[in-house]
Parts: sequence; C-alpha cells; structure tokens
Amino acid sequence: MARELTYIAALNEALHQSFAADPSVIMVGENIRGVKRSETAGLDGAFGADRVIDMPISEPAFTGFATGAALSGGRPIVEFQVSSLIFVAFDQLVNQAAKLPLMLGGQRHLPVTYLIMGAGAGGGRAGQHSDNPYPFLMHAGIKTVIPSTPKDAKGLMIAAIREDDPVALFAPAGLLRREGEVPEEPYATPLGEGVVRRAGDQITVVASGNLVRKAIEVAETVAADGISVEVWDPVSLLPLDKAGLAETVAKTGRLVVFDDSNRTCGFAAEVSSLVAERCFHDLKAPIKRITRADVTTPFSNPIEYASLPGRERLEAAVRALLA
Amino acid sequence: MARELTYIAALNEALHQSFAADPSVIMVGENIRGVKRSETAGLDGAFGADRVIDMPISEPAFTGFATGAALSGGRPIVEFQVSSLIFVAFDQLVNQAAKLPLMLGGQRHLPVTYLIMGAGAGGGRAGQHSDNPYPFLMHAGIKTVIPSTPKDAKGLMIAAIREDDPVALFAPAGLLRREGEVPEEPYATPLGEGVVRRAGDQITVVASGNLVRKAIEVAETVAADGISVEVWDPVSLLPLDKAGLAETVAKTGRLVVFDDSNRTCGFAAEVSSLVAERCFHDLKAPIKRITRADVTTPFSNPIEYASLPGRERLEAAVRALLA
Amino acid sequence: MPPSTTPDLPDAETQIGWYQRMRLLRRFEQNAVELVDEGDIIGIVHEYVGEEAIAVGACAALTEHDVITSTHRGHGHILAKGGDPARMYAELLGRETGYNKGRGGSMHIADLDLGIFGANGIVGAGAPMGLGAAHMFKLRGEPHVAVPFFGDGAMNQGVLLESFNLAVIMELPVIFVCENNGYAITTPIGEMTRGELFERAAAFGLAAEAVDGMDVRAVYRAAAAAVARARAGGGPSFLECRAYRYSLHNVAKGVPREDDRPAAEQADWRGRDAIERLAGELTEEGLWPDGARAEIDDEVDAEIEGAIGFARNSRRPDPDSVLDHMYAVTYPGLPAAGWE
Amino acid sequence: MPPSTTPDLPDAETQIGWYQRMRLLRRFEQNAVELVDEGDIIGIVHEYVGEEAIAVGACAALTEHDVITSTHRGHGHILAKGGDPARMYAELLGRETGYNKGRGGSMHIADLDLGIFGANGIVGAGAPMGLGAAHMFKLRGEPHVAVPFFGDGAMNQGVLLESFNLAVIMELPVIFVCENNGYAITTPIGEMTRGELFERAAAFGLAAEAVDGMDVRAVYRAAAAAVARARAGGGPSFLECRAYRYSLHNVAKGVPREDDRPAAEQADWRGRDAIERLAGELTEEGLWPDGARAEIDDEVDAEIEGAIGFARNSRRPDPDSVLDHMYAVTYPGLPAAGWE
Ligand SMILES: Cc1ncc(C[n+]2csc(CCOP(=O)(O)OP(=O)(O)O)c2C)c(N)n1
Ligand SMILES: Cc1ncc(C[n+]2csc(CCOP(=O)(O)OP(=O)(O)O)c2C)c(N)n1
Ligand SMILES: [Mg+2]
Ligand SMILES: [Mg+2]
Repeated sequence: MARELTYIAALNEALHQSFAADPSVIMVGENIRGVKRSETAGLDGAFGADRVIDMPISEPAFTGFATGAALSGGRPIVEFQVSSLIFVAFDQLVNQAAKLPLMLGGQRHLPVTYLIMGAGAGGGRAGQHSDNPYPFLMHAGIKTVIPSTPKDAKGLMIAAIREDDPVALFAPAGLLRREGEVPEEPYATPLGEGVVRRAGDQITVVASGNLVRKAIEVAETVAADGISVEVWDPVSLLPLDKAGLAETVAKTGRLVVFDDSNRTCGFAAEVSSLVAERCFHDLKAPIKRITRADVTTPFSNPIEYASLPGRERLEAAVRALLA
Repeated sequence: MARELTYIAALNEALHQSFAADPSVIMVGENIRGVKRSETAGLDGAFGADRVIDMPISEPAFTGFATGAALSGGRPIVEFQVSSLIFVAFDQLVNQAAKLPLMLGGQRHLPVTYLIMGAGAGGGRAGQHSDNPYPFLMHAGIKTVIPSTPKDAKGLMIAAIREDDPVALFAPAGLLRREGEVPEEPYATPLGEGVVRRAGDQITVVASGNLVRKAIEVAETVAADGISVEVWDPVSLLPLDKAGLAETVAKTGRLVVFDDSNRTCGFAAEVSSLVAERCFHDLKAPIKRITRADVTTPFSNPIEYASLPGRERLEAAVRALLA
Repeated sequence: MPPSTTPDLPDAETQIGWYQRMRLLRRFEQNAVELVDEGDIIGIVHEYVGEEAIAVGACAALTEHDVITSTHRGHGHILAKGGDPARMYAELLGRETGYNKGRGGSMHIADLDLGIFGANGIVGAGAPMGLGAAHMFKLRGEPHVAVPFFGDGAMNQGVLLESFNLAVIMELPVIFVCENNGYAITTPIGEMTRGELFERAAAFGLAAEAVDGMDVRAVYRAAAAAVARARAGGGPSFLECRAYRYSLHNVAKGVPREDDRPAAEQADWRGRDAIERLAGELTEEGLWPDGARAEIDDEVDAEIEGAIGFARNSRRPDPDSVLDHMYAVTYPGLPAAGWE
Repeated sequence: MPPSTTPDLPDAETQIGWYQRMRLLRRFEQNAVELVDEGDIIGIVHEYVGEEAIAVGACAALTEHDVITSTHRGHGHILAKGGDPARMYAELLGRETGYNKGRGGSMHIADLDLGIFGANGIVGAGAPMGLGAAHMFKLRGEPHVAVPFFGDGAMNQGVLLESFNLAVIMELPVIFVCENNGYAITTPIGEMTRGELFERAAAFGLAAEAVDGMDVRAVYRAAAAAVARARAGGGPSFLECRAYRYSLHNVAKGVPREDDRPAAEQADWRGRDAIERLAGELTEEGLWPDGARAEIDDEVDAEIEGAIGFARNSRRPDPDSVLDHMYAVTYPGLPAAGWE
C-alpha cells in the first residue's frame, strides 16, 4: 500500500531531503530548532545550527538576511510562523527581494523560499492570525504556490527550493494535519500547472488550498441533481496555468471562483478578469466570485464562519448559474 | 475668472484649512517642516511643531504613532515621502490600522489620513520609487482615493481628513505641477462617487489619476474615426462607485480598464471582475485591461515607458474592441 | 539613570488590593485554560500566570486616564488596569457582551474607556500607539502617561526600537515596561540578545532600570517614580521587569502540553512566587488580619464564577452582523460581502 | 570597545592610490550633476561629494571577495570598491552596457562580481543582506567580511537596529559603517536622536567607535582593525564616520537648488576637506613627487571623460526587452505584459 503522511510531515520530508541534497540550503525562522511534530522537526539535529537558524523576532532583518545569503550562493528558506507576519517584513519582500533580480539586470539569481505556515482562518485565530495574504505577494510579482494535498506539499516545497527565484509557499492551517499518499523519493511538482481535481462539464469551480476539498463536496452534492461540476485547482497561483484555466472554461462555459483571500483585488478578481478577457465568447453566464468578505476576520465563531467562503454559498452560486 | 492652483498647492490649501478648522488635526512625516513649495509649506509656521512633526526615518513607529493619536482624539495625517515606503510600515497599516476598528468591536473610530506623495512612475525613478501601490491597500480594506484634478485634490484631502476611518490619498507624481481651477473656501469631495470625465456611448474607458488625461486624449483621437469613448474616473477606488460603473457599462456595452498599477490582482482586475459578474448581459465584447507590465519598473527610459500603460496600447485596445 | 526619588508604598488597604488583583489575574487564567479545554473558548490563550506582579505593580501607578498597550499575553494587563473579568470572559467566549463584541478575542481585548488600547497579536506593534496617545496628552496639556507592555522577545522587533528613539526625541510621557520572562516561545533571551535589555534601552536615551518582576512592591516603586517624572514633563523611561511564565507559551484545545524548560529553573522561579511573597509580607508586617487572605480568595473565586456565568449566558453575534464595525462610515457595497 | 590593535598605514603608492580614488569619486559626481543638467541622466542623483574618505578608507581594507551594501548615495561606495566608472555612467545614462543593463539606475547600481550588492533606495534596507552574505562566508569557512554602509538617518530605521542585534548574536564578520553627515535631508541628526550613534550600536554588543570621516587614514586604520578582527572570527563592529555632504541632498533637472544649512557650518567642513588633507599629508611627508598631483588629476579627468564617452556611445535597452530579468525562470504568461 502507498505510504501516507500528514501534510506537515510531507513538508518536513521535503525539507530533510532538500537539506541533504544541497549543502547551500539553509533555513531561518523563529522557533524552528528543537521542535517536535512540526515542519522543521529534526532539521537542526541533522544539519546543524549553522544551517537551521533560530532567529530573534526580527522579521525584516532575517528576510533581508536570506536575500543576502541567496546572492552569496545560499538557497535559503524563510519561515513565517504566522501568515500575517509577512507584513512586518513587507519592505524586504516587496521592495527588495521581488525587485532585485530586475534591478540588478539579471546579475544574480535569487533562490529564496518563503514558507508561510498555517495560512488562513478557522478556529478563532482572529484578526491578526487569519490572513491568507497571497494576493499581496502575487501583486508584488512573487511566485506563489498553495499545495492542496500532502503529495503536492512535498513536491512544491522541493520545487520552490530548487527554483532560482523567490517563491512563497502557503501551507493552509486547515490542511496541516490531513493525511494523504506521499512518494518517498524526492520529486518536484512543477510550477504553473493546474490540475482538474474533479471532472465535470457544466460549470467550473476554481478552488485552491483547503477549499479544494469543499468544492469537491459541493460538486458531489449538486451531482445528485444532475449538475456536473469541474473542480480546477490552480496549485500554482503565480505563475498561473492560464491555458489550463481557459481549457476548463471552454469546456463548461460557466465559472465560479471560490477563494479564501480578501475579495477586492484578490485572486478571484484576477481569475475572473483573465476569463472575461480571454474566454469571453465561451461564457454562457456571468462569472461569480465566492470569497471572504472584505472584513478583518472576526473572532467569534458564527461571524468568523460567516466571513469566510463556505460550501452553502458556493452551492447557491453554482445552482444560480445553472438555473 | 476662477482661481487656478497647482495640484500640490491645492493639497497645501486643504491642509492649511483643515488645520485651521480643527485643532485635533496633526501631521507626521519626514522633512515636512521648513519646506518651500511643497504640500506642507508653511504648516509648521502656522500651526507649530507640536502639530506638524518632523519624524525620524521610522515609518513603522510613526504610522503606529498616528494610530494611537487617532484613538486618543487626534485626527492625524501621515505623509509617506515616496509611495514605496508604505511597505516599510505595512504591518502598522495592514495588521493594525486597517484591522483595529473591527477588532475593537467599534469602540473607537480611527480617523487617519495617509498622504502618499509622488505615486507612480515616470522620469527614471526606478524600481523602488515608482510604485503605485493602491491595490495593496485596497486589498487590505483601506479606503483609497486618487484625485485626478487640483480641485479634487483639495476636496478629497479635506474629505479624507474628515472621514472617521483610515483613508489613503495617492497624489500621482505626474500631476503635482498641473494647474486647475480650485475654489477658495473649504469643501469636501465625497468618497464613493465616480465621474464621467468625457461622455461617449460605444465604449467605456475606466481611468484614474494621471491616466484620466491620457484616456481623454485617446478618446479625442479615435473620435476622428467616429468612435465614441466614455471616460469614467472612479476618483475613489475604495469605496468604488459600483452603480456608476454599471451605468456607464450599461450604456456602452464595452469596457477597457486603463490602470497604472501592477496587473495581477490589481485595480483593473477588480473592475473587470465586478463587471463580468454584474453587467455580463450588457457586455458586447471581452473586457480588456491595459495596465503596467508585471515587472519592477525598469530605470532606462525606453523600457520604463514600455512597462507603463500608454496611449498607444489604450488606443489599440479601444479600436480592437470595436473592430 | 535611576529614578530620582523612590515613592513610598501606599497604605495597607491598597496593598491588600494588589494581592486581590494578582490573585484575580491568576485565577482568571487558570479558569480560562479550563474553558479552552472544555471547548468554551475557541482558539488560543496565552497565560500570564507567574508575571502578575508586573501588570499589577505598574498599573497601580496609573489612573484610568492613562493609556496602556498590551501584547498577545494581555489578560493580566487588562485586569490590572481595571478591566472587568465578566466582559473579558465574554470576549474570550465570543459573545456580544464582550469588550469587543466578540470581534477581537483573547489577543485583541481592549477597553478604550479605561485607556486600554488593546492586546496585540503582533509582537512589539502596540508600543508606537502608546506614543501617539502620549503626544495627544501633551498637546492638550493633560498630565497623563502611556505605558506600553511587551516581552523580552519584542526587544528585537524594529518598531519597538524605533519607538524608544521616538519617545526620547519627542520627550513623551511614556513608560516602556519590558516583561523579561526569559523566553520568546522556545528561544532563551540570552541566545537572542547580548547584554542587558535595560542598557540597550538606556542607549536610546531612556531612563532605564531593571527590577524584580516577582516583587509587586518593587515594580510599583519603580513604576510610580517613572510615572511621576513623566507627568512632571521629565520624559520617558524604561522598566525591565524580570519574571517567569509558569505555563507554556500558550494553550489550545487538543495541542499536547510539554514544557522543555529546565525543571530546576521552573522550580526556582515558582519558589519566588509574587503572590506568595506579597501575602507573606502582609502577614509578617501585620498589615492584614488573620483570615483575610482566605476571604479574599473566596471573593475572587466568586467574582470569577460570576464572570464566567455572565459570559456563558450572553449571546453570540448574529451571523448577519459579520460586516459590522469594519468601518465607521460605510458606503453602498463597502465593505463588500464575499458572495454578491 | 576600541579595536585592540591599530594597523599601520600602507606604503606611499597605496596612499597615493587613495588620493586618486577620492579624486575619482568627486569628479564622478561633479560630472554626474552636469549630465543631469544636460538631460543625459534622467532622474535623481545623490552626490557623495564631501564624504569620499569614508568609502575609500573603508574599502581600502577590503578585497574583491568582501561584500558591501550601499545606499541611495551609492556612487562613492561602488567606485571605492573598484567599480568601473564607465559601466556606472552607462547605468546612469540607462544603457545596456551599464552595470545593471540600464534596469537599475543611480540608486541600484551593483557589481555582484566585485561584491557590490548594490545601492538601495530604501534607507537602511541593504544592511541585513550584508549579514546573509557574511553568514555564507562563515558557513563555507571563507575569511571574507561584509560592510553595510548607511547614513545617520538610517540609525532610526528598525531593520538596521535589528541587524545590529542579529550580527552580534550570530557573531558575523560584519563591519557596519555609519556615514554621519549630520542630516537626513533637512533634519539634523541631533534632533532625530539623543546621544552618540556609536554608543547606541555598542549597546547592542557591537565593538563600536567614532572616527573622523574627513581623514581617510583614520577611517582606514579603524576599518582595517575591525576587518582584521572580523576575519579572525572576532565578530562584528560599528564605525561611525563623521563627515559632511557638500552638496544638496540630491539633484534633479529643473529642481531649484537652495541649501538651507548654515553657511558657517558648510564653510567649516569644507575647510577640512579630506582630499586636500591627504594631499597635504602626502606632500608634507614627502610621499609623492612634485607634480604628481596634477598628473593624477589629469588622469582622473581623462578616465572620467572616457567613461562618459563610453556611456554616451552605448545603446539603450530595446523596448521589447521590458520583461527581461524579472525572473530567472519564466513561464507562459509570466511575467504578464500589461496589454494582453
Ligand atoms: C512580529 C511577530 N513575530 C512573531 C510572532 C509570533 N510570536 C507570538 S508570541 C512570540 C514570542 C514573544 O516573546 P516575548 O516578547 O518574550 O513575549 P512572551 O511570550 O514571552 O510573553 C512570537 C515569536 C508575532 N506574533 N509577532
Ligand atoms: C525607509 C526610508 N524612508 C525614507 C526615505 C526617503 N529618504 C531618502 S534619503 C533620506 C535621508 C537619509 O538620510 P541618511 O541616512 O542620513 O543618509 P544621507 O542622505 O544623509 O546620506 C530619506 C528620508 C527612504 N528612501 N527610505
Ligand atoms: Mg518572553
Ligand atoms: Mg545623513
């Protein structure tokens, strides 16, 4: 039987294999040493405190540190303990790392991976620990991937580390303990390739990260009423598989973008506008976005969930477009 | 004859009148005292160094300072000397100011104005001084306005200061020295109201800030060939006048979004997706976006301009949609 | 530069009040952990147990007009500043009667009317807000001060270091209170900085000193001196209070609880418990009658019980109110819902 | 903690080389301003004139394997580290032959092969990159060091303060060089901080001292000592170099040039000019023959002239190359053009 790992264990295996394969791989972050059961478990023991470096609470400095290490032959991984912490280091991410390669005229590559742990809301994490800030990084031009399975978590972690550009990997909070099949050998899942997670021909639902599962559940529900939903997972949000997106829309003619980031100028807006420009003549109905509400994530359970993109709203949107 | 002022002088007048009208108005920023010919000229002389405060190069601290002042009965204005500097203070903007009102359950209002000077590219300002980062703030839920005339510069500056929420005002580099009619008395230009800058009935061009003028020029050019372009200026990007947008699209049935921010997850994506959802049945053609290329703004003139949304590309898009 | 005068301790009644508050802080946390385990509190709680003398000692020098900013480990500060445990539990339980109407939760509890600007989920980020408040006090000629609380780990966050400088050059009435509990989650402060924390602050121009954070009287004396100086226009200062958290960094339901800190270290600090210390001093000095302690403890337990009851009986926010409080001024379509 | 040993000065030839470099730095800037005025340089230029001794003195202690990070006022650092004026002018003129192929311009010039990580438009932001380089040196057992340059104004930018701490706890081979020219645009450093800058750095655990930034020998001595210590595993240090910018904060075509700094202050600093000082010393000590100075000056002028000619004769980037260099690895549709 194929081996199963949790999402977090898959990330851990990818890190171990990457460290073992390439001595230029280093990692910086807070509380990444001497931890059990986390994505960094065992790394410092295996590879030493010079490569697995516990950092002070200085996100801007250690993000810049990684940029410098990358310019000097290193292949650093920067861990952000909480997704909202990328804002603390935003100058180093957006003004520096994202801009340097072009500003340098291509003198050097900048192979840095940003590992953003526990992204997203759910379970009372409240306003400052519930963000899913990938549209910010995409708008800044930083390559962005969101694995939705343990297998992709491993493959994209390895791919991100190998990529000669900054890549942000978002590990959704809701997936970390989920299990799935994960091959043992090292492998890279390519960037820029979307995946049809469930085939259908009447309507496409674009969903990533922890929403993939929810989209599939909704697809199964409406299938009972003869509605055929295709669930398309971009996997890599930047680069985005625009051809794959166009293909599924050409097939179904209808689109709902189901996304767990803020609505205004979010990922759903990008997908929708791509389709409105490139696939207009395939469209049989308006493009719908089901996203977070544009509010700070409220703490209390009923309003927290009301603020997030849920199955009911997706189902209603799917049914409405086919009514 | 009506009085004319430069855009920057209009901002200066708005600041003087706001300081005079309300003793709780204060301003913080770098090099804002003792300056001539700038938007802050004369303020410290007139209102004192306790209200017009020169700050050290500590954007996070002085942005947070303003948040605290606003919670304590102040009505602070924070000036960012260069648009890209908002990234240095991004935690204080996005995790703190934007989120506090909801996280506090509405205990206090947060009347802060962020004045972002010289936004946008043009003239060799290069990678770190050419951003037009309003989509970042919109995605974070911060109210955002971009006056395109001296008159609106004054009216929106006053409106932003009076608003009981954080508001970012972007003053485009390309407009600061432009002149226009400006009433002398204090007045507020309302947020959330778009303006038809040129009427037409075959195609709508959405343009803001310094692109309004370029859009009108293109409209005049193609008018010679009998193409009738409506130029719609949102003025306020968040809140966006969604009704006004729907109205112009209902009238013309065609849309080009002409925008000077990054493309992916940018303002043009938001406008396009709103229309693809709400005005789908009015549309006679795909929605086009003419934006910046998704690259760091290059320094050298020919590639700098090639990276920015220009008249030629807008004209080509307009003609293509009507072909 | 140590404070120029050492204030006297207040009368016995006031000090007994400190005992009661410290006891309240501790029992509040212990019950909060139970509420987490029982599933009443959804999310994470950072206990303040062990550090009670800092918040209570420092806030004893303040009035309700003074402002504090707090941290992820904020319950203690809020209670010490006079926060109502009932409205706090209601917030932790996500109820409409909570301080933040259930919108904030543990890491964001605030009471603006009591000068409590709120806990904060971003280490160090609250401090500059205290400066803004202090400036408004100064501008209006009011004698109030602002007190940012933060941990040892925060001493490496840029915005806090910037805030030290800003408070100094603006001569603001601010007292920075550093709660040095020796760790930032797993990392010992000794590995994350070199030298004494208070000396780092002094180099920015702050009047800075270190005190025993397990001694509420010592914290009070130092804070009162700094506050008096600030009220008199003498500028900002920095107080490093050395203490220990007895508990784990935080707790959440279902997350295993293992403490990797040395057992001897833990025992040592617990042996210097601030509540026991004050109780001992009050007894030794004959400042409270026999039986007073048990009475107070019962009173605290009753207050806690009543507070939890209040919270449990309050209603949760209506899902339809999800868009409320994002803005003071809304517009058609703002804030945008996620589904229309 | 001052450096333990004071290195000797190098031989006369080397010192004459310093004169020549300083002269080159100054003439480079003066010509750059002309090129701005003539419309050849589009955009802003920050002149380094007045501060030449800092870059030249500090870089004299470095090899091409060592790394520097620079600032908005970066030309001097790059030339001092061995940068080629021709490729620099080409960059300023936006040509394909420029260091950054015309993509960077004045505020981003870099030569990675010479260990020049680049100028930086964000005050303070380059420093942590130096730390990452220093760590990689250490990890690979190489004896190289990293030198972040920054101004007095940067001393209040959080990331720089964080970097002081990080360099100390990681014991990195880093020498922070603070160019204290007294101002951040219009604001005097005395109004923006209290106390001595080098003492602030010392409080983080850096070996720190202040030197006369108008004396290239003094800067060299201090830098060489710090570099030697760092190479030997002795950890990071901080050098405050006190100097003055003779020019305005920056220049751009058509922007009025008015200097509000006190005339006496300006005259005083100009009276201590570093180039004149070294020239005087070389003459006094009989270290260069009569006429050597004029010869060198001519050589510098010729080099500058040749460099400008090279730049002027180089071509500008093709508009079609606008998407180049954004990524090392591109994909279909990435980077996205703005028009398709
Ligand atoms: C800027 C920032 N970085 C990291 C975190 C994650 N985090 C939360 S608490 C904490 C440790 C804080 O240590 P300290 O300041 O000493 O406070 P303590 O928990 O010991 O009371 C960390 C790293 C955060 N919330 N904010
Ligand atoms: C973080 C940041 N804030 C503000 C600016 C705008 N700015 C550019 S140079 C400068 C002054 C810098 O002063 P200093 O560090 O002393 O360097 P100097 O110009 O004196 O060489 C400022 C405020 C910036 N580029 N970056
Ligand atoms: Mg701590
Ligand atoms: Mg300076």
